[in-house]
Amino acid sequence: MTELLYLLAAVLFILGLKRLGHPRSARSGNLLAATGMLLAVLVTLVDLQVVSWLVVIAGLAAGTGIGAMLAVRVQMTSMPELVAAFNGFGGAASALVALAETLRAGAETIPAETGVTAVLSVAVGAVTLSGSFIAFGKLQGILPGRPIGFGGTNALNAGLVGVAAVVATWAVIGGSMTPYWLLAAVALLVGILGVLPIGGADMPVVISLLNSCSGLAAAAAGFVISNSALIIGGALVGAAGLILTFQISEGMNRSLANVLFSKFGVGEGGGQAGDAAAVQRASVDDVAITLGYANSVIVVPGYGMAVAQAQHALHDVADALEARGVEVNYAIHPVAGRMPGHMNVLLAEADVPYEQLLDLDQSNPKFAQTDVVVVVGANDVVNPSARTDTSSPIYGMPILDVDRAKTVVVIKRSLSPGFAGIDNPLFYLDNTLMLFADAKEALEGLARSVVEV
Amino acid sequence: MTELLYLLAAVLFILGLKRLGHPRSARSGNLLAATGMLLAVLVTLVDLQVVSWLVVIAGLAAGTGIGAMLAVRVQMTSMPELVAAFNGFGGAASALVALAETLRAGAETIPAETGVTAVLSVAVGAVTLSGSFIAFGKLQGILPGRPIGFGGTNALNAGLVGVAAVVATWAVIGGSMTPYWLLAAVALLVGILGVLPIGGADMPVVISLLNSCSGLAAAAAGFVISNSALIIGGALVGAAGLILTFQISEGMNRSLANVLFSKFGVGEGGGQAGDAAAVQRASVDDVAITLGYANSVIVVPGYGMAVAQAQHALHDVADALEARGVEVNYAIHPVAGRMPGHMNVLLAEADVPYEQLLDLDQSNPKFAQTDVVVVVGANDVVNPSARTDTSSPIYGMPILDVDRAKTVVVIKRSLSPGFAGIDNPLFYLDNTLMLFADAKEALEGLARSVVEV
Amino acid sequence: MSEALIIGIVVFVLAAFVGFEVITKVPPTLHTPLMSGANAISGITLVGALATAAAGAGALASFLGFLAVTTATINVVGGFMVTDRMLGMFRKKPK
Amino acid sequence: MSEALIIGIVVFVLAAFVGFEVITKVPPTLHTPLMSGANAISGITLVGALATAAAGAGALASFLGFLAVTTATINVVGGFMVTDRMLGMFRKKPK
Ligand SMILES: NC(=O)c1ccc[n+]([C@@H]2O[C@H](COP(=O)([O-])OP(=O)(O)OC[C@H]3O[C@@H](n4cnc5c(N)ncnc54)[C@H](OP(=O)(O)O)[C@@H]3O)[C@@H](O)[C@H]2O)c1
Ligand SMILES: NC(=O)c1ccc[n+]([C@@H]2O[C@H](COP(=O)([O-])OP(=O)(O)OC[C@H]3O[C@@H](n4cnc5c(N)ncnc54)[C@H](OP(=O)(O)O)[C@@H]3O)[C@@H](O)[C@H]2O)c1
Repeated sequence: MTELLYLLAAVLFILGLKRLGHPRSARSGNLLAATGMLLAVLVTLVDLQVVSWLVVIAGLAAGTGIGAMLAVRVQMTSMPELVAAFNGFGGAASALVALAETLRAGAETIPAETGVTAVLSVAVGAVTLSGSFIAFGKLQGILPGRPIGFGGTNALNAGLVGVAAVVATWAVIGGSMTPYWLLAAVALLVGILGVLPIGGADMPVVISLLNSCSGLAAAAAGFVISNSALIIGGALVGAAGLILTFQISEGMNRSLANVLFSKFGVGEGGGQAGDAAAVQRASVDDVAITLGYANSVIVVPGYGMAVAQAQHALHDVADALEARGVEVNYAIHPVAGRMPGHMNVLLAEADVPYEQLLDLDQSNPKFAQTDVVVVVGANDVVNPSARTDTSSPIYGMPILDVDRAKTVVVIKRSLSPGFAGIDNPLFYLDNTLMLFADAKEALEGLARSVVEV
Repeated sequence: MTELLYLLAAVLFILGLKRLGHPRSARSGNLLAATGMLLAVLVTLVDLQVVSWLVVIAGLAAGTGIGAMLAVRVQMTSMPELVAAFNGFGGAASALVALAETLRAGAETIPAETGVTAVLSVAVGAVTLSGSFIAFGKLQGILPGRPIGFGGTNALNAGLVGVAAVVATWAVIGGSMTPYWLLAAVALLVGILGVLPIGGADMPVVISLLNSCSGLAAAAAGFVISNSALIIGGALVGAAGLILTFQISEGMNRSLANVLFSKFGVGEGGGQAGDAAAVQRASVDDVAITLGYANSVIVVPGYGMAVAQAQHALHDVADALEARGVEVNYAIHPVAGRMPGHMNVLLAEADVPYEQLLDLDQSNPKFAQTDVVVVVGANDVVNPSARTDTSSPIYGMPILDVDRAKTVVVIKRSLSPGFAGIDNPLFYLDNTLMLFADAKEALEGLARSVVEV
Repeated sequence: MSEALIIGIVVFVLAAFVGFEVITKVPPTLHTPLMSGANAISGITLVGALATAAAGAGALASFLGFLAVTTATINVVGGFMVTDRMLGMFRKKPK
Repeated sequence: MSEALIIGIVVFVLAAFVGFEVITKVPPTLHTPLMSGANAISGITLVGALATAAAGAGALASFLGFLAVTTATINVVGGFMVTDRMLGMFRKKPK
C-alpha cells in the first residue's frame, strides 16, 4: 500500500511539473506537487516504526518554521538566491541521509552496491550544498559577483574530482566511515571551487544545474535506503532540471559548457563610468514634452527599475500618456533584471496589463516605427555593442534594438555600467537623451509633468 | 542482467517511438524499435530453459515467413488493412499467452491477482483480434464499408460487456479453465459487434484504438508472467496509441466517441449519380488550353488518383506546365485517399518535390488567387456542402475550398459519389468544368496537349 | 498485494507516462507509419509467447504456445517491415 | 546485482524519461518558478530523512537524522511557498 501511495505522490509530482511549464496552470501545478509531497510525508510517518519521535518532530518543526519564514519574508528581488539556498539545504539532506544510513547499518557490513549509491549521494549532495551557497553569496552581494579564480582553476578542480574518486573507491571497498567523511569534505571543496569562477550573471544557470544535481542526490539516497519515492522523485527532478538548465542557458544565448568553464564577464567588477561631456542631458520637463507629443512609446525596464522599486510610478506615467492618446507598450528582454521573469513579476505587481508586455521577437521589429523609447534602469540589454563589437563580453547576446527608434530616453543615475561592467555606446548617440536621476523620482516627476504639457 | 537488457530494449522502443513522430527521423526510429525487439527476443532465448525447441523454432519460422511475405507483397493502397491484420495477430498472441500460462500453472492454483491480469489479457486480446479483422474486412471490401447494425447495437454490446464481466469474475474466483475459454468467446463477439457498426471511413481511428488495446493486452500478459519487457512495452504502446488515436480522429474532425458510437455515414452505400445534364463538360484539349494559359495552378489529388495510379502522369503534366512558366502546387487534404498520408506517399513515389505539397491551412488562403484548380479523382474533400449543408453527413469537416478559384477542372469518370456516398454541388457550379475520364488516361492526354497549345 | 504486482504497477504507470509524453503533435502524413510502428512494438508479447512455448507443458499448452509465437512473430516481423516500406516511400528516390 | 538494485534502475530510467519529456519549451518568464518548484520536489529526500531520523540508532546517527529532516523540510516548505508567492505575482490582482 505504501508503495502505491508513493506512486500516487510521484504521479502528482509529474502532473505538477507539467503544469508548472505553462503560464495558466503554473500555480495549480505547484499546489499539485506540494500535495504529492504532503502525501508522501504522511504515508512515511504512518508506515514507519518511529523510535525517536522527538528527533522527527523537532526536525519537522524547525524546518517548517525556518522555510516558511524565509519564503514569506524575502524581498522579490532576492528570490533567486533564496531558491539557491533552499536547493543547498536539499543537497545537504540527501548527503546526510546517506551518511546516517551508512553509520546506522555499519560501514563494514553494507554491500558494495549500496556503498556505491551511498558514495554518489554523499558526493553529489555535498557539491550541491556548497555550490548553492556560493551562488547564494554571489547573488546576495556577500561575495563579489565577478568570476573569482586564477589560471589553473579548472585543472585544480579536475584534480579534486580525481581525489574524490579515489576516496569514494576507498569508501566502497574499505568498510570504514573515515572515507565517507573525507569524501563529504572534498566534495564540498569541489562545489566551492567549481562555482567561484563563474560570474554572477550566470548564477541562474548554475542554480538550475545544481537543482538537477540535488534531484540525482535524492535518487541516489533512494537507492541506499531502497525507497521508490526518492528514486522516482529524484530522477524526475534530475532529468527535468537538466532540460531546464539547457533552456535557461539558451535563453541567455550561452552554451552550458561556456557558462561553467569560461569565466564570462571577467570585467573590472566596478567598471568605469563613460565621458559625461559626450552625452545629451535632458530634464524631466524636456522628456515630458517629448513623450507628451509622441504617438507611440515603448518602455524598456531593467534592473535599475527593480532597485528603485519604480514600477508603480512607471505605470502612472503610462496611464498619463494613454490618457493623452499615446500608445504605450513595454519591451521585456529575457534576462533584464537579475532573474528570468524579473520584470514581468514587478510589472504585474503594478497592474500593468499583460497584453502590453512584448518579448524580444515582438518588440524588435517595432522600434523603427516608434517615436520614443524610454529605457528605465536598463543597460546591458540595450547595449548595441552586443551586435557589433566582437571583443565585447556580451557580443552575440540578442539585445533590444532601441537605437532604431526616433528618440531614445535613458533614465539612470549616472553613466556607470551595468551587470557586465562595460560602457554602452547607446548613451552617446545623437538620438539619445540622458535623464540622470533615480528611476522612481524621475518617473514620479514625469507623471506630474506629462499631464501639464 | 536479463532485466537490464530488457530495460535497454524498452529504451530503444521509447527512442524509436519518439523518432517515428518526426518526418526526418521516422525511418531510423522504426529501425531503432526493431533493434530493441531483436534484443528482447535474443535475451529471452538465451535466458530461457527451452524444453521444446521445436515448438519455438517452428513458431518463429512460420511467423517470420508469413509476416515478411505479407509485408513485401501487399499493394501500397492496402497497407492500412495490413496494419489491422498484424494488430489482430498481436492481440491474439497476448490472449494466447495468458491462456497457455493459466493452463500450465493450473487455473485452480494461480492466485486471484494473477487471475485478474490473465482475464484482462484474454479479454482485451480477443477484442483486439476480432475487431481488427472486421476492420480488415471492411477496408478490403470483403465486408461492406458502410455501418452494419440495427437500432440496439450499442445496447446489445453493453449487455455483452456485462456478460464478459460476469464470466471474468467467475474465472478469477472459480479456479477452472472453462470460464477462460468462455471469456475469450464472448470477447471475440464484442470485438465483432463493436466494429461492424462503424463506417469504413473511420477505420483508421478504429485500428489505432485497437492498437492501443493490443499494447494493454501485452502489458496484462506481462503481469501474468511477471515480465517487465511486456509491461513496459505494452504500457508504452497502450498510452502512445491512445494519444495517436485522438490525433487521428481530430485530423478527421471527429470526436472519438462520435466515431465509435454514432454510425457516421449511414449513406446508401452505392449512392446515386447526379444529373449529368446540369454540368459543363470539357474535353482534354479544352482543359489543356485553360491550363496552358494560366499563371497559377493547384492540383487536388484524391482517392481516384490512387485507383488510377495516375501520380506519374500527373507529375508529367505539372512538368509540362512548369516548362511554360506556370506555377504548380498540390493541395493535400488530411483524409484524401483511404489512409492518412496516402497522397503524400503516392506523390513522393512519382518524385513530386516535397516543397510543392501544401496542407489544408497553407492552401485554403491561396485558392482565391489561383487561376485553375485541377481536382484529380477527389470528391468528398472538395465538397462545399461540408461548409453549408447542416444535414450533410460530412457537415463540419474542413474541406479544401477549391470553389473559390477562378476555374475548377474536375477529372473523374462520372458523377458518382465518393466515399461518403453523397452528391457534390461543386460539379454544378458555373466556374467548374467536368472532364469525364479515367484519371490516368486524361492526364496522359493532357501532358501531350499542353505542350502543343 | 504481492511485491511483484506492486512493482509491476509502478513500472506500468511510469511507462504509460512516457508513452503519453513521447507522442507530441504528429503531422498527419506520419499517422499511418507511426500507428504501424507502435503496433509492431506491441508485438513484444512475443517474449511472453516464447516463454510459454518453451515451457512445453502438455499438448494443448504447447499448441497454444506455438500459435502465440507464430502470431506474435507475424505481428513483429510484418509490422516493422511494412512500416519501413511505407516510410521508404516518403523519401525522394535519388534519380 | 541484487533484485532491488535492478528494479531501482528500471524505475529510475523510466522516471528520468518522464522528467525529460514533461518539460517542453517553457517561456522564460516561468524559468524561475519552474526551477523553484522542481527544487521543492527534490526535497522528497525528506522521506528518506524521516526514515533515518526515526530509526534512532545512536547519538551521531540521530543528530545527522535530525539535521537531515530539518534541512529537507526547509527545502520542501520554503520551496513550495516561495514558488507559490512568485507565481501569485504573475496574476493580476483584482482591483
Ligand atoms: N535576468 C536574469 O536572469 C539575470 C540573472 C543574473 C544576471 N543577469 C544580467 O543582468 C543584466 C541585466 O541587464 P539590465 O539592462 O536589466 O541591467 P544592467 O545592465 O545591470 O543595468 C542596470 C542599470 O540600472 C541602473 N540603476 C541602478 N539603480 C538605479 C536606480 N535606483 N535608478 C535608476 N537607475 C538605476 C544602473 O546605472 P546607474 O548606476 O547609472 O544608475 C545600471 O546601469 C544582464 O547583463 C544580464 O545578463 C540577468
Ligand atoms: N485518408 C483517410 O485516412 C481515410 C480513410 C478512410 C476513409 N476516408 C474517406 O475517404 C474520402 C476521401 O476523399 P477523396 O476526395 O480522396 O475521395 P472520394 O470522396 O472517395 O472520391 C473519390 C472519387 O474518385 C473517383 N475515381 C475513382 N476511380 C477513378 C479513376 N480511375 N479515375 C478518376 N477518378 C476516379 C470517383 O468518382 P468516379 O467513380 O466518378 O470516377 C470518386 O468520386 C473521405 O470521405 C474520407 O473521409 C479517408
